[in-house]
Amino acid sequence: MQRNHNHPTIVTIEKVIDETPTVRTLVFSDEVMSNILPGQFAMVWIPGINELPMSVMISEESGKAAFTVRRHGPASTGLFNVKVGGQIGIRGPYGNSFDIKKGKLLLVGGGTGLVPMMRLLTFVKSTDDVTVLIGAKSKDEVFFEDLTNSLLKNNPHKVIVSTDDGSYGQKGLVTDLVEKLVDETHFDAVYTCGPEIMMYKIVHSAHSRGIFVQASLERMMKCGVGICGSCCVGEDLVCKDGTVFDGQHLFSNKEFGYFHRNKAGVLENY
Amino acid sequence: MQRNHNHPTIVTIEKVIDETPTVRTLVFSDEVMSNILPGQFAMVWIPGINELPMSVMISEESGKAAFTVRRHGPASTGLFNVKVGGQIGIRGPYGNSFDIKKGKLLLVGGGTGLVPMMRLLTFVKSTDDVTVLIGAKSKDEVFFEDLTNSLLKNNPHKVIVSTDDGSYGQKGLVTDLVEKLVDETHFDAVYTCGPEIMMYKIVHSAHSRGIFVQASLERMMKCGVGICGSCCVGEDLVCKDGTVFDGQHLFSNKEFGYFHRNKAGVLENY
Amino acid sequence: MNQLLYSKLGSFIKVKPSLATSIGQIQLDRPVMLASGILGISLDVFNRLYRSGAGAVVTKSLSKEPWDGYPNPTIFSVKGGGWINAVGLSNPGAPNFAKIIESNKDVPIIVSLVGSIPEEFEVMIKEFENCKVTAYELNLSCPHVAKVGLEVGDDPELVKKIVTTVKNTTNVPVIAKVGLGTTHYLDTVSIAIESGIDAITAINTVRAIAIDVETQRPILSNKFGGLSGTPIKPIALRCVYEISSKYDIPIIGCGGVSTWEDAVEFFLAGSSAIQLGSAVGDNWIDIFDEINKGILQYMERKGYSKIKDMVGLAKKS
Amino acid sequence: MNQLLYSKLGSFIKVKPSLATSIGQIQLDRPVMLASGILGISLDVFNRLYRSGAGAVVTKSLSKEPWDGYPNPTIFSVKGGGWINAVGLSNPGAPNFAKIIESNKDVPIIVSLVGSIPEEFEVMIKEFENCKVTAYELNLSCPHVAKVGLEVGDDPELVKKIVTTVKNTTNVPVIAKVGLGTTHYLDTVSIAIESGIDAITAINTVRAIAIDVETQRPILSNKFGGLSGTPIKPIALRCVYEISSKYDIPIIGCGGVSTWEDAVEFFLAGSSAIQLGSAVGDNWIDIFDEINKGILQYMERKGYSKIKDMVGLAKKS
Ligand SMILES: Cc1cc2nc3c(=O)[nH]c(=O)nc-3n(C[C@H](O)[C@H](O)[C@H](O)COP(=O)(O)OP(=O)(O)OC[C@H]3O[C@@H](n4cnc5c(N)ncnc54)[C@H](O)[C@@H]3O)c2cc1C
Ligand SMILES: Cc1cc2nc3c(=O)[nH]c(=O)nc-3n(C[C@H](O)[C@H](O)[C@H](O)COP(=O)(O)OP(=O)(O)OC[C@H]3O[C@@H](n4cnc5c(N)ncnc54)[C@H](O)[C@@H]3O)c2cc1C
Ligand SMILES: Cc1cc2nc3c(=O)[nH]c(=O)nc-3n(C[C@H](O)[C@H](O)[C@H](O)COP(=O)(O)O)c2cc1C
Ligand SMILES: Cc1cc2nc3c(=O)[nH]c(=O)nc-3n(C[C@H](O)[C@H](O)[C@H](O)COP(=O)(O)O)c2cc1C
Ligand code: FES
Ligand code: FES
Repeated sequence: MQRNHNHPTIVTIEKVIDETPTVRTLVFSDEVMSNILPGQFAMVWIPGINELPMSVMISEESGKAAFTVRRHGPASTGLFNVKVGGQIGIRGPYGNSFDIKKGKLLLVGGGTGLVPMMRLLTFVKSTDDVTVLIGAKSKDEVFFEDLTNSLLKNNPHKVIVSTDDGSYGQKGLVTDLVEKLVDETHFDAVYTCGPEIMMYKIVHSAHSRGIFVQASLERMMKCGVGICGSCCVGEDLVCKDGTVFDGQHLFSNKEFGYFHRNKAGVLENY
Repeated sequence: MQRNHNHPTIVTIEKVIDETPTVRTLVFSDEVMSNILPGQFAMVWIPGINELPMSVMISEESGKAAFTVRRHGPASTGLFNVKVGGQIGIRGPYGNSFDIKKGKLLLVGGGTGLVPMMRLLTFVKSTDDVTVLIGAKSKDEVFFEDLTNSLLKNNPHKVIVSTDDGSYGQKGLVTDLVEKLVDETHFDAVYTCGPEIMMYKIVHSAHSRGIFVQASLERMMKCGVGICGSCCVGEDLVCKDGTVFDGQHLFSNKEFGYFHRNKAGVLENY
Repeated sequence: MNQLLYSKLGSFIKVKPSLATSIGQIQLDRPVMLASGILGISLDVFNRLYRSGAGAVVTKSLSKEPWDGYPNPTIFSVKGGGWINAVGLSNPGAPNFAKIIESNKDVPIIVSLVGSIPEEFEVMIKEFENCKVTAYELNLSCPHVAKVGLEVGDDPELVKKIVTTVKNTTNVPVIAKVGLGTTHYLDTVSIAIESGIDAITAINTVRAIAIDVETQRPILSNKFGGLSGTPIKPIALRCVYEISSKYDIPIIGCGGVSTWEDAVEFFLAGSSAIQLGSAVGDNWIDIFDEINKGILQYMERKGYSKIKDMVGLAKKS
Repeated sequence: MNQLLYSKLGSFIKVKPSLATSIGQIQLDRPVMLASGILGISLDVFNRLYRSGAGAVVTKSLSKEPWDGYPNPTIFSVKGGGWINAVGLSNPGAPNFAKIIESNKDVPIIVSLVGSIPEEFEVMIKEFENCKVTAYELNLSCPHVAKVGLEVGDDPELVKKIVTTVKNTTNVPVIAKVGLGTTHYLDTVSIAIESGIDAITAINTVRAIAIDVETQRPILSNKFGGLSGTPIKPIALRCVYEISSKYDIPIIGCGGVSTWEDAVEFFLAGSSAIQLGSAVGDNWIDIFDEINKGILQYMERKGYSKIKDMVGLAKKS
């Protein structure tokens, strides 16, 4: 029977990679998910526990895909704890994707926000000059640095890690680093995914300098298909209109960078 | 939207032709019905009155089709009375169709059983030698004679009319004529549609002489799609397995020519 | 992975799974039956369906006298899937029908009955004394004919009387077929169980209507009919789950089954067998073998040897 | 042919048909509304939907306090079409929500409310005193949350008290939203009318379940949910037809509308406006304009100048 992308497909976890003490990558076989676009996501059902939105991580093996999850609340911890052989349900892919420009590109990922960045890297041309900024709190929390270098081995590229506490790479907030970089170099495009305050600052830095910038947003998601409304940011629904928005557009959105909604839908400040 | 062939499509009657005092042909535009195979039928809804199975009559104009209906009980009288501009619902086509052989062909139609025969004629090759027998009670009830001649104008052919009372053409039962014809000539195939007793005798005459013969059966039909069971003849469902059956197969059917079922499903003798 | 290893091992040490099932005292070779009202008026057809893989056939619901049913249109195909029918319980009547199935030797036939009062059921059952009848199914749930079906099922006192009378009339197992009416179907189930019913079939069609926008009228001659097929599956499955969670009674799931997955869902929800009707209209009678095969493969993969191994599993989680 | 001539003539002498409609005192520019629970928690989104062609938006059902609702999975896509949801009435609560829509100027907003006792409804309505509210819709029909929704709708005495209290609290029109519960929904309609309700929305989702055959468990965290979308259209249409045949009360049809034909069927069955939800998940918000256009073309073809020209026509045949 034809696959209905809204209907959960059960997949079996084949490999679990510890990225950091709190971040794991779970690999599974799925043709559809192995071919999605950067910025798209899946809804991931952990039977008996919860279902949550996840960017789809690349895998080195063809026909495979992965989720890279940070242990946080009950839902993400449930996924984090799935063992090899465990079954999860996936539906999607949902959402739009990054517009892939050519030339000098800057990618900024914070935490698991690096996931769509890794997939974006598989779409860049070998002629593109790519700078990747990896932001983390501390050395412990840095991951995907080697992967980034290896994905870019045929490109002119730079991979910069910054940690808040300076325990690895450059010390300081990744957003300050972006401010510096966009002043020094003319980038053709800036892409970012990570904590919203981080994205807000980066969008601001780039947009105010007239640089094309896109961010992939995260919101509480229940349905993933534009029914429940829980993912709204102003008049935008992240699951249908996003996850990727232009800096231009985000600037006219009163809620981006300021408010999100909790499970009851109550507006809360960042 | 794509057409669901089980869902009634509303068409408008564009022309009404009086064939005899009790038989009318109602012409309408419908690409699907204009292209069906001989033996297939439609379920015809006369809004507010009834729905009944009807063979689909050919039309000279492309993209058009027709029903040729004999006024009988309330349902057929309802259809008979539909005027130009009136709307009816049609679903289908349903059922299988005649296997079209080459060579010397004999077609025998009784009453509105001529309808699938007319469509069959549009499928014969110009090299086929075609004999058509038209059976009727009396001169008044003869129709489609001119049409048959015109459809066969490029073929070696013969059109023979027989009336029970001899008021037109040859006198006598069409089945006696068939018996004579199959003795005189070696036919490659015999096709028939009409009253079941007539078909029973014709199938017998041909089959017992080893001639390939097919008959298109009529039964009480409610659904037309193999759900309700009202059209069963022995273990066969006319709407799904038919309407066309091989003489060979009919011979092993204990009910063909002997029993039919009424609206309650009670077996009744012919 | 564990699962894979497990079933690989399974195929070495386990015998081939069996499709046999039982619904209380009713023993069947295969768990997929033809539902009442579908192709159900001739023994020749029953034999054909049995050869095609149906584990049993339920007859059209029979009344004391023959009924013509409603004029056409009696059935309507819903655009997105499913059917709405108001055949009006046309049937040849119990006496005629008993003659039709008198010569039955092979087919597990479940005789479906409709009536308004206990005595009618009693009289009808006596007609079948010389027939091989696997079970009786009391249609307490047809949603579009007055005075029988749901109008009976919606009246708890009447249900009690009918079930009691029928149970006193015959030793053949008796099933009550319930549906969504104007009173709570779980109350009908409860009273049927109290009155000694052997099993429950859930559910019948759901009352519905179709209107043609061009001619601006209801399409079926009876206006209202019963919705069947894929649209009602999630509702029927819910009823099976609710009944099996609340009562200890064998259940036959019915409503919208068209794939082996559907059948398995019904087993997991707590039914020991299933019935299907509409899927025959969509896929013809090959559907029985197709579903049987799918169930078998699933059982092999999961390492089950019999249908009962999976009945009700979804309630454990 | 007659029809053709008529509407050809019609287009010369008639003005362009109007999509405006009224449901009792409620006046709307367009007859297609967003149903409750769909995208319904932010004024910015309401404005966008109104610009996209919705004639009104019904808010998510609001309770006195904020509710988190059930954990995910809360929504499930049925293979053959339709959705089963058990969001669990998660909502920011009436006080928070009143603040959100305080600045509303343009959008006809229908505020949906849930509660267990009359006083809760009274308190909530007072919260909206400073908001532009077109109507209140009492959710008497959510099939998957205990003590509210259907559990209220199934209790005629409670319905009476709630409707009476609400009608004494506000002059804004009040709608009761009914659904298929354990008591007959027509009884709920009847008692709501007796208690002074201004209009009826029919229907809510229908209780259902989905089970995953691989992991062998119900998929939704709440197990049971409500079936919406195309599968329930023939059932919802039947309810509208039944209500409009029996009572003289303005009706809003809801359930499975996804095309203009569906909308017209609901008008013909007797509803003055319709709501849709699931179709947004399948076709996104362009669905409103698409349906509006289809209705307009149909009205032109049939020679109608206003929606009311076709309301209830299918009952005349
Ligand atoms: C498009 C998208 C892609 C994502 N990709 C990843 C990823 O690749 N890796 C990763 O670790 N996390 C990702 N997340 C975040 C992830 O979905 C969870 O929200 C996060 O892990 C926190 O879950 P929790 O365990 O705290 O949820 P709990 O506190 O257990 O909450 C349960 C429910 O609330 C939802 N929820 C809670 N907070 C959020 C939030 N901020 N955003 C969305 N839903 C929320 C969860 O989906 C879950 O259904 C993504 C989110 C979105 C929207
Ligand atoms: C495949 C097929 C093709 C047919 N083609 C034609 C045709 O081209 N022209 C034509 O005039 N007639 C045709 N008929 C017969 C036609 O459908 C009616 O049965 C016949 O006109 C008698 O109808 P009535 O007015 O007596 O029905 P009523 O007495 O008013 O009965 C009402 C219902 O009974 C059904 N019914 C009654 N008798 C029969 C029967 N013998 N067979 C099937 N259904 C029955 C009708 O369909 C109708 O739904 C065909 C029948 C079948 C099965
Ligand atoms: C045309 C038709 C006729 C039916 N007649 C009966 C009947 O006589 N007695 C009965 O109990 N159920 C009858 N039903 C209901 C079916 O037995 C079954 O309960 C229902 O169709 C749901 O199953 P399905 O979705 O597999 O079709 C009928 C259904 C259809 C479609
Ligand atoms: C995700 C979701 C949430 C819903 N929440 C509510 C609700 O809060 N209050 C309510 O009255 N109905 C709610 N409903 C029911 C809808 O308003 C509507 O009655 C039902 O979905 C049928 O319409 P549809 O088929 O067009 O979706 C919800 C439906 C869905 C799918
Ligand atoms: S997650 Fe439900 S609308 Fe976006
Ligand atoms: S007409 Fe219903 S089965 Fe053939």
